[in-house]
Amino acid sequence: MPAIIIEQEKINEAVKTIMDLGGTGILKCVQCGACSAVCPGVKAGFPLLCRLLIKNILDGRLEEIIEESSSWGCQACNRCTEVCPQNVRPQEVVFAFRRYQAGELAISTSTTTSQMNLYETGHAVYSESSKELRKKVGLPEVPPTSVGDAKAQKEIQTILEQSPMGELGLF
Amino acid sequence: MAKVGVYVCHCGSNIAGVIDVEAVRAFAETLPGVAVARKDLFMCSDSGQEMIKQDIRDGLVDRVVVAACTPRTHEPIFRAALAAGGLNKYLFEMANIRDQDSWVHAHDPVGATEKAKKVVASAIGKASHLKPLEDKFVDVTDAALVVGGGVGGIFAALELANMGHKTYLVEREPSIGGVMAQLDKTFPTNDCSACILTPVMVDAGNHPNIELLTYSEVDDVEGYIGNFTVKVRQKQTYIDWKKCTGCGACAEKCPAKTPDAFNSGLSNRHAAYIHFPQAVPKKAVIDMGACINCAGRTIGSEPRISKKTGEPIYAPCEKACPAGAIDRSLALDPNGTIRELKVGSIVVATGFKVMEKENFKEFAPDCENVITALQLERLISATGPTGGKLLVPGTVNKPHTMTFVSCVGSRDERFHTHCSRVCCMYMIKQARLLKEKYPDLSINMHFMDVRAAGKGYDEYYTGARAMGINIFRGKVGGVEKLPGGALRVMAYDMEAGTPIEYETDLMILATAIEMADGAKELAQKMGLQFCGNNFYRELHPKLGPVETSVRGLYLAGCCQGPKDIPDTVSQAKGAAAAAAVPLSQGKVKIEPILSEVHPEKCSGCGICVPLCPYDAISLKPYADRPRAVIDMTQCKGCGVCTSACPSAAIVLHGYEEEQIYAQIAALTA
Amino acid sequence: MAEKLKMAFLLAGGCAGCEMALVDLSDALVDALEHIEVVFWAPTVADVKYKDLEAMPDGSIDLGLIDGMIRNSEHVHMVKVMRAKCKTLVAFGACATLGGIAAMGDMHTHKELFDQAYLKTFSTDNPDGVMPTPEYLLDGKYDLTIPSFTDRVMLIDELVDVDYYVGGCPPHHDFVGKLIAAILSGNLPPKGSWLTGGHAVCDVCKRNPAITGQERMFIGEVKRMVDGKPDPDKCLLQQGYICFGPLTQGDCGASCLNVNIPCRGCGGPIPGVKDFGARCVSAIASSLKDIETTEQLMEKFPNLAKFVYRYSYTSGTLNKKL
Amino acid sequence: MEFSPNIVGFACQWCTYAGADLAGNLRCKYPPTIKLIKVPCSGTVEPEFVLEALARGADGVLIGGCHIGDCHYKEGNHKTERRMLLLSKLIEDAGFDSRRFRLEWISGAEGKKFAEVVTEFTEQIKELGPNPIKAKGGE
Amino acid sequence: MEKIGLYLGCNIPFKAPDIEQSFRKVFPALGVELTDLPGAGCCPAWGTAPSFDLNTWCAVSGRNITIAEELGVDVMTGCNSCFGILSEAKHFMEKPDRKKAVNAILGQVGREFKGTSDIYHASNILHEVIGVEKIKESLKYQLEGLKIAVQPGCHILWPSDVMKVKEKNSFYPTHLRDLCEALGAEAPEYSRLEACCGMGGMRSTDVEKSLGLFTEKLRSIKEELDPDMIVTTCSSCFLQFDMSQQILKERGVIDYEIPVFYYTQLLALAMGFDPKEVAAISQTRRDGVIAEIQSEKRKINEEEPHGV
Repeated sequence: MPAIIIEQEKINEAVKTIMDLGGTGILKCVQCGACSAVCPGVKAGFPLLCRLLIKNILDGRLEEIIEESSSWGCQACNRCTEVCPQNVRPQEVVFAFRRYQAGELAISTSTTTSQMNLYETGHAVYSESSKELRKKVGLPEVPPTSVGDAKAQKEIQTILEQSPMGELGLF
Repeated sequence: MAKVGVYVCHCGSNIAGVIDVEAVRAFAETLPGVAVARKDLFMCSDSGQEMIKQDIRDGLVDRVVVAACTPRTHEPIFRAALAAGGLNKYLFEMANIRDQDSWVHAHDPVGATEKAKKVVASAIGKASHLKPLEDKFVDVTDAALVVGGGVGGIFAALELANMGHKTYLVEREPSIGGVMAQLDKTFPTNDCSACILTPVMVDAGNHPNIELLTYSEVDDVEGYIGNFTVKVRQKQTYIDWKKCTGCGACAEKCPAKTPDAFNSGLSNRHAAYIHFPQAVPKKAVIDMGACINCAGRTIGSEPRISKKTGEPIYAPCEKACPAGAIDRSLALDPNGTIRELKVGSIVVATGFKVMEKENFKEFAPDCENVITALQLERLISATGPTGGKLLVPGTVNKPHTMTFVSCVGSRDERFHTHCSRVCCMYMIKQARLLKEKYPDLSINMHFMDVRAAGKGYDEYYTGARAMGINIFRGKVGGVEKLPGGALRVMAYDMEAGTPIEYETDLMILATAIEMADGAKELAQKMGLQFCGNNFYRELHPKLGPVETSVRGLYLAGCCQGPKDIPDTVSQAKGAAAAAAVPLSQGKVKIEPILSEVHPEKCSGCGICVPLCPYDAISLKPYADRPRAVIDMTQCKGCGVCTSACPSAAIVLHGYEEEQIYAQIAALTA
Repeated sequence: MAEKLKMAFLLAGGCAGCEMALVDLSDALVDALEHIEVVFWAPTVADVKYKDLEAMPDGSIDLGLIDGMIRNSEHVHMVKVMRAKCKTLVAFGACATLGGIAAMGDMHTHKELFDQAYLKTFSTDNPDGVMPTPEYLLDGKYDLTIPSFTDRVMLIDELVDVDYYVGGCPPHHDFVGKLIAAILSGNLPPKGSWLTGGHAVCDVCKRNPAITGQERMFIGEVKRMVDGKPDPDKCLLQQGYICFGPLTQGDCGASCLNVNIPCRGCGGPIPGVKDFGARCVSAIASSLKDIETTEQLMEKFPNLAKFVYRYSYTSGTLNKKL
Repeated sequence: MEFSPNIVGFACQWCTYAGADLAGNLRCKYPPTIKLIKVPCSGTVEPEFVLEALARGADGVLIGGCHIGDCHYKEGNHKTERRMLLLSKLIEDAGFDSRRFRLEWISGAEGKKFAEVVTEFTEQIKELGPNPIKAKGGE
Repeated sequence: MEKIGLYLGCNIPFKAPDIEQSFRKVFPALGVELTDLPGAGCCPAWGTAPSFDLNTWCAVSGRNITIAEELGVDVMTGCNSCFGILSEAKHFMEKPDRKKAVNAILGQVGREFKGTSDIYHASNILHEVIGVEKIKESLKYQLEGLKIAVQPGCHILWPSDVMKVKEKNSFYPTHLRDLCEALGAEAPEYSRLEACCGMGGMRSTDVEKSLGLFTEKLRSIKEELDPDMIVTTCSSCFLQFDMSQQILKERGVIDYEIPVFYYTQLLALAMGFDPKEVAAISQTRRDGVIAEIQSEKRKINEEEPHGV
């Protein structure tokens, strides 16, 4: 395995990037590993979550791990946050890293699909077949949500278009 | 007009590396009243001090300002220099341009220099208005009080007593001994804790200069160094200790039960009980909270008369006592009695407590097979509830696998940020003892990192590895309860970077050391202060580790911060030596930074009287009118009366109004 | 018999209450007139014009008393004239020495004051919103002027040197009598002093716990005068009725306390106290039992500054709303 | 030039003054705006001192005392708390934004807190701008 | 009558509308009036805005919450993820800076987040507002003798500091067990009770890893309890348990299948509502157990019948 080369500039930049994106607790981490001990993602086999992800960032290795899919295996269960003795809120770091990845479009196609669904209907998960199902259980075909509400969709679209997500050209 | 000498210190590069010392000196020279302004590499050095003395002897200066570090450490040094030069030592003022300037403003040298000028000007302003003051001396009561009868308190008391000072040792439990008495063995020597502690306890109990006041608590402390008046509440024992022989017959017959705190709640004791078998003094008490008043014998009631025999019916404890020490007919005061002690110095050694497992939700605190390390200590002790056999509480079986978890509540923002310092070592001790006794037992230890700084400690730790104890770096994140009482540990292997999951029979939590119950209340009674992590604050972390900000009050043991037995004993002996100083001198100096009433300005309104926290102020006739007067020996110079006096008749020497106005003027110039 | 002492009295911005205190001397004043010649007493008592005073030679008057504060350009002018004409000048009464009641106006801006006076009050009928203008041309030919407001209320000694100070709103006539006698006898302290007994109202108050043999205790409940009826024998402060007796020069003989009214500080602070209100806050807050009582005080006296600076705002450290 | 506030601090020698020293030991950075006047207890501080500092043009005044319950003189800080509650009202009535005046409990162990308080107070005063008395040319 | 805003999210109205229907039946019958939140959209799901930009996340969540604020009601979600997302977003917006920034975005669509509506999960309302006693009283069938494995799911447990209603110990949750026991059933602890089912981002990122986690959890349930059914209050967990058992079966990993219900479906059945409306869509076969639940022998004798 190649040695990690420590460069202060890279470390500073990595930490700042993650903190700016919401992983504000990262510098408090003492690498005790309690987060990873309870993380379902780590257990399932996504190595770069919680402690190891934080360690990589603290080593300045943002670019090196940009294609890493582990972060997208995070269940957002926040169990790490509950056990962290330093109030790092590791999940926020994972999500900050995701945002870093997303900003570079290092995302999967399924992720892209959800964004487009959200933009078009206001729902990340939607299928036409739902109409049948709803009818079957005695509900109106269209629920009283944004899916059948043009004004609501416009609002959601306005929010998304102006956001950094809009700038990525996902919609 | 005052002739102020200003001396600016470089403090090597500590100050000069940031602040333009010459600019500050030159600026000081321009200020009114300044006679000379000089600078030196180290003002506190002999040559620096000599510079001041020479200027005084030459008649150049009659007020001195040193711009250097903090007066909290260096004021006494320079005051001594003034005295040596022949000037009243209170004609001195310090400008703090290191701790509160160069060290914190290194990023802004220009701003730091400007600030230094202002701070120096402020000191000059104050110095110009300083007045000479004289130290005062009062006699000392040659007796000491030690609060807390754990190993620290015992040693502090023995040292003081051996130096020939009458010493009172106050302990709130019925026996001295503290937490050390609960321990099985001690690291890194594996000495039996009771074997080394018991003789010392007996020494303390028999020493002619020591008076044990067990089952007692400090109610109130008044006075000052050399002359404290302490009220000690001796709690009600409900057993006449003059008669009690400690035979334990009452406890044997008592039917009432309550969790035994000495066994960390792992077993029960009776309401009538002796604290533990090696107790000193070996006396029984009745815990009224647990007593069920057998035969309707509430305290102070007459016994019922048996219809059958016509004889009075006594409670079992009364009947059992061969010494006749229990008489429930007596209307004993549940509040006990108050003893007033006069002492010259006080050592506080109130110890600590460990956190209970209930605080730690991720470790299944409701599961019987999760216990604290102190509970394990009782579980493996020959005097413990199982006679020293390791049995899993929930199953009463010998465990196959056990797990130690470190840093439970320590180094954790949710609880305590401090390291409890002893957990790594006592867990290793426990693991080693168990591995020796049960070689087949699989022992897994989980540390954030192992802290084994101490003589022989690291060898003790590496030896544990060699014994086949599994040691993992990484914190345990949680535990799942399996049917049948076993536990599934969710841990992490920091080196491998992977989670660890396995089943265990017994889980030991090394819970944090925290301040003892009642420590806060005691602090308020004594004027002690706390550090950020709720231990008593010492005067200085390095130079005053046993002293406190209250003169005459000294600290020993874990009340000042977590420590092991050798460190506690060392500190106790140090505290005893410090506490003996005023007692040996016979007199103590009182600094004249005290408040004084100008009787001719006082209007006798009496606003100040209830204000004084030390009851130092009273109204006495002066030219036939009631006027306030302050008792110099009671006053501690807080100035709370000065700032409240509606007639501006009270002056706080050393902090007079015109001095402070001069500082304000300088800082806003 | 020696020549009569020449005296002048000027009322600057005030209510003429201080002149009433002088008149209250009654017979004593008449007796004093044997030794005194009043050369000027305007605009209240004697028909002497400003220009008459201006015409007198400088230093020709032995003693001048000024009551009232400096509030407008006319006061500024006349105070300067008085200083020039009088050998000894006394600032007389709370307004002249401390700022007095009117100084509380300086807790507001001029605009707030004028709006209140000329537009907002219930009885004002001013549909065109006419405001006083210092210079006004009537019918295009008559040049009319009225004095203009000063930036804030000023004390006499802010404008000219003052030789002696006398507090009180008004000064108690007994004390004034003693004062006149002292002046006549020439038995006076160094210039710049307050002419005062030097002790607080408490020292002359018969309710003072120290005198009645009681211990002063912390105040457990703050009361206003509308809250029940105070015990006429016990210290009002002790009963919770906030009283400034401990802070105020007691040359009044505790007159208010004698009729069951708490002291409000007209005598001004004891010499040596820099700021009456701030010292008051310190003394009173220290005497309250706890923070809850302090909050109670703030509730009961919502306008705290006007309460503690009733007579002394201008003499205080911060004396003008910025 | 950027406005750098001048803050006068009154610091209890047992807590805040010690805390400021500790900030030095820990090399905590904060702006050189505050200059401390050491007093035995926050209860020593006369409200008149605070007014005097403001009247002389200080942009901010800080009083630092021990946490309630931790007073070296038992309850001096209780008195401070009550006095300063009232004083803050007087300051407001005098036309000052009472945010220029602060009472903070900073223990001798809270070096970091001292630095944070000063930094934050400095920022706040920067927002408020210079003492209006100075703007008037002083009195 | 208590009134609360029913926040539907995505999974429930589009994939399991029988759960929606069970809400609409059960809550009014228990005295809680449901108000629709017209125009509410996605919470937004973890993989969408939260993975891109914090303020956008808060704005989309905030928009949903403002609909409830305008109606003056609190929000009730049926999906754990929606609950977690909305609770966290609200927590973020408690910081004035964040609130200001988000309101700057919301202002452009004519909305303002005030923070006046709280976020609850359906199980919070059942456990804390309605309470087990009232549930017991409303039953038409009792479930005695049936054994339930509960699945509370993750997002209702952590991070507990952002939630209004908290479990006494979030690592050993009891609320859902209490609710199941209120029906007369047995709902014992099992070792992986709090463990993750593997749904969510993990499943869309790597199905095999997700199934690995799921298998472990399912084994703990089967081996330790061998229950008659699995009951959850998370729509994502519901989908995982419902879909993935089939996959494991097809692969021969398991040779059994445990029926899965959302809690309010089971409650609706016990209250006598029509299974064709409230428990009609699933991959696991539930007919047997539904028939068992609504069998004559389980009927509670009472004078007046409930519901329908």
